[in-house]
Amino acid sequence: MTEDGLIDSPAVTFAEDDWQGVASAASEDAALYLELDGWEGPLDLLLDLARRQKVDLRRISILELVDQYLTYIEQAEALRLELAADYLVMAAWLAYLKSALLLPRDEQADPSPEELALRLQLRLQRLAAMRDAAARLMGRDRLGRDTFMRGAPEGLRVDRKSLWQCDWFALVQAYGQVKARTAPVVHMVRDRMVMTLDSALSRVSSMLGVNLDWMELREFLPPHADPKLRKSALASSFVAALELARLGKAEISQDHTFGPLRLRGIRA
Amino acid sequence: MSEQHAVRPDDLVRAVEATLFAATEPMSAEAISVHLGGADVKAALAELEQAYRERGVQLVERGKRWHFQTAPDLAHLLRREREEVRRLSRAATEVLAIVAYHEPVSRAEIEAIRGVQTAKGTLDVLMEAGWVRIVGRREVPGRPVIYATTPDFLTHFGLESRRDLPGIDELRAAGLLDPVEDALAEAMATVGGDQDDESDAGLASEEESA
Amino acid sequence: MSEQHAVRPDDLVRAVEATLFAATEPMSAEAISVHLGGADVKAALAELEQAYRERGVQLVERGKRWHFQTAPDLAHLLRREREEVRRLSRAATEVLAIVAYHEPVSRAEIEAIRGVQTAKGTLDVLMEAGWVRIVGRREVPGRPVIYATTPDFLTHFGLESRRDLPGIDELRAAGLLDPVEDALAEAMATVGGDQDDESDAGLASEEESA
Repeated sequence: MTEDGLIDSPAVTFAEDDWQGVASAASEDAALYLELDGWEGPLDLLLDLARRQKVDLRRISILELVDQYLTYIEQAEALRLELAADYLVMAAWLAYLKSALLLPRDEQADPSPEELALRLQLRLQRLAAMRDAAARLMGRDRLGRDTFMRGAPEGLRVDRKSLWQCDWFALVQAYGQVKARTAPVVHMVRDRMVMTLDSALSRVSSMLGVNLDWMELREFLPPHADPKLRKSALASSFVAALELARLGKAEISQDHTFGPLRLRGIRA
Repeated sequence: MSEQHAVRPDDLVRAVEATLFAATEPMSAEAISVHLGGADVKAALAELEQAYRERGVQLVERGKRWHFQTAPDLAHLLRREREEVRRLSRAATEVLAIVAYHEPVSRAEIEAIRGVQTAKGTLDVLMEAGWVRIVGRREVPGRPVIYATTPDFLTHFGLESRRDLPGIDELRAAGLLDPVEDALAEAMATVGGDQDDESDAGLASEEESA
Repeated sequence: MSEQHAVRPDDLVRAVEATLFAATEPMSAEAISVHLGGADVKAALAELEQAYRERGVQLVERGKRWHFQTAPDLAHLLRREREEVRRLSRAATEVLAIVAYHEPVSRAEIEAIRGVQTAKGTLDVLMEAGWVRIVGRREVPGRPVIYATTPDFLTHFGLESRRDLPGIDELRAAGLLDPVEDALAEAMATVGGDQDDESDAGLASEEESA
């Protein structure tokens, strides 16, 4: 069973109202009794029934309470009212409790029915205490209902005034950055060791001229330790080889993918 | 009225008075002090509270914050047709009371007391009203959020502090703010001691109903 | 406080007091009377006016209608100035530096030097801070206003005169003119995030060429 959290719901009892409203109309009139919406779950119903015993909750008769609850549920079932499951669960539990309480003491299980009954009683006490506390709280002199703050306060205003801060270094640094940012920028390209296509072309074609056999491409590269230059030379020599092949001055052969590339000059 | 009112309160008292009259929200002594350039306003507040005690307007402290409000005994004259106070559902009033008397408290703990699930909307309504807020998480498995009341709650219900909650001392003394488990353990220990006359939990009633 | 305050004003006076306190607008004596069930409130109003005369709050009649207000001599308490220390944005710092190095300088010239548009707000901030002022107009078409630094500027930055600002050569020696990539990136990022500054996307504005 869930509750509604709505404000101003007409079905809802205002806290100041007597919460025992249903109970205080406690005739045996079933129609009045069976307004299940009036309770927020079985514990609420139990508390209402308990209060009808008109004794201190500490002196409440649990057996009587159980009987009342079970009678109530039976009536509801007789009227074929749809009961929320938790009411039925509570009914079953209370029926069990009742039978346990009536059993001879030495046959009692653990936890003892007395403990179960006491637990129920303690819960009812706590709920009742909070219900009373809520009523007393709601009945206090409440601001906006019983007491009022000033209707038209002038209000306090705080005007913020900025105190700007900047220091000498930030100023000078900012100027430096403006100048640096807007100064003409000179782009310098660093000299790199490369073998040009022209030099590769002349080197490869001259070497092809003196050698008649297949030669691997890497044999055309100049001996040099610098790996950057070697890469450059390889790339240039490869392009030179392609160019010579295009001109019909050389043939290229490669046995398998990524295999060594071999070159041979073609005699005209 | 007579001469006695011509006694001019000192300027700090007047300044505190004017500040609180003009303020749209309750103010802590610290906030008043900051507003007045750091003056110590405690004595002035005490003097003002005293000066207004019997008047139609009173200076009250609620949760360490001060504000002027009309005297409660004049409520019948001032109540407006337009009900300005939000009407709370019964569920909401109960949850509010449980939070106030048990804070900080988790939703599961609220539900354990009420015996029903608490709809999400109920706590939302109380938080929207500014009376309840989330104050952290309980360091247990699942780390549930825990709720407590706010200074606005105290202001609205005219409570100087939580100690002024109606009946809180009695409830605490009676153990009614302790968890059921604690009370049960204690009660069972007692019952174990003298079972005969103390078993009002159910057996005393046996004869009654039988 | 003393006994005199323990004298409880009579209930009609208290009712009038509370009614006026809670009212959202000034009320005529007749309106108060109607509110309080027809009582004659004239004497009560006079008594209240007297009682509050020396307090921080006063009851005043304006155009036949009554209301409470804070005492005029305390009106200054209702508005309080709070000074907030704020750091100049990077954009404003740059503009300030350009004004200092190049004064007197027009906004178009500042923009030409910075390479970005300069929002009006940036110069306003510098004038609000008291470091830059308008010193005249340049006698060119459009007669743009020209800006220069103030004596306060020198004072704030601890300079005897503008000649104390380091020259270009000194800036270079200090490494402040190095075209640092990340200094630029940082500058651009700042410009982008600066509220009081411009769209760096706009870059050199039309004014530059104008």
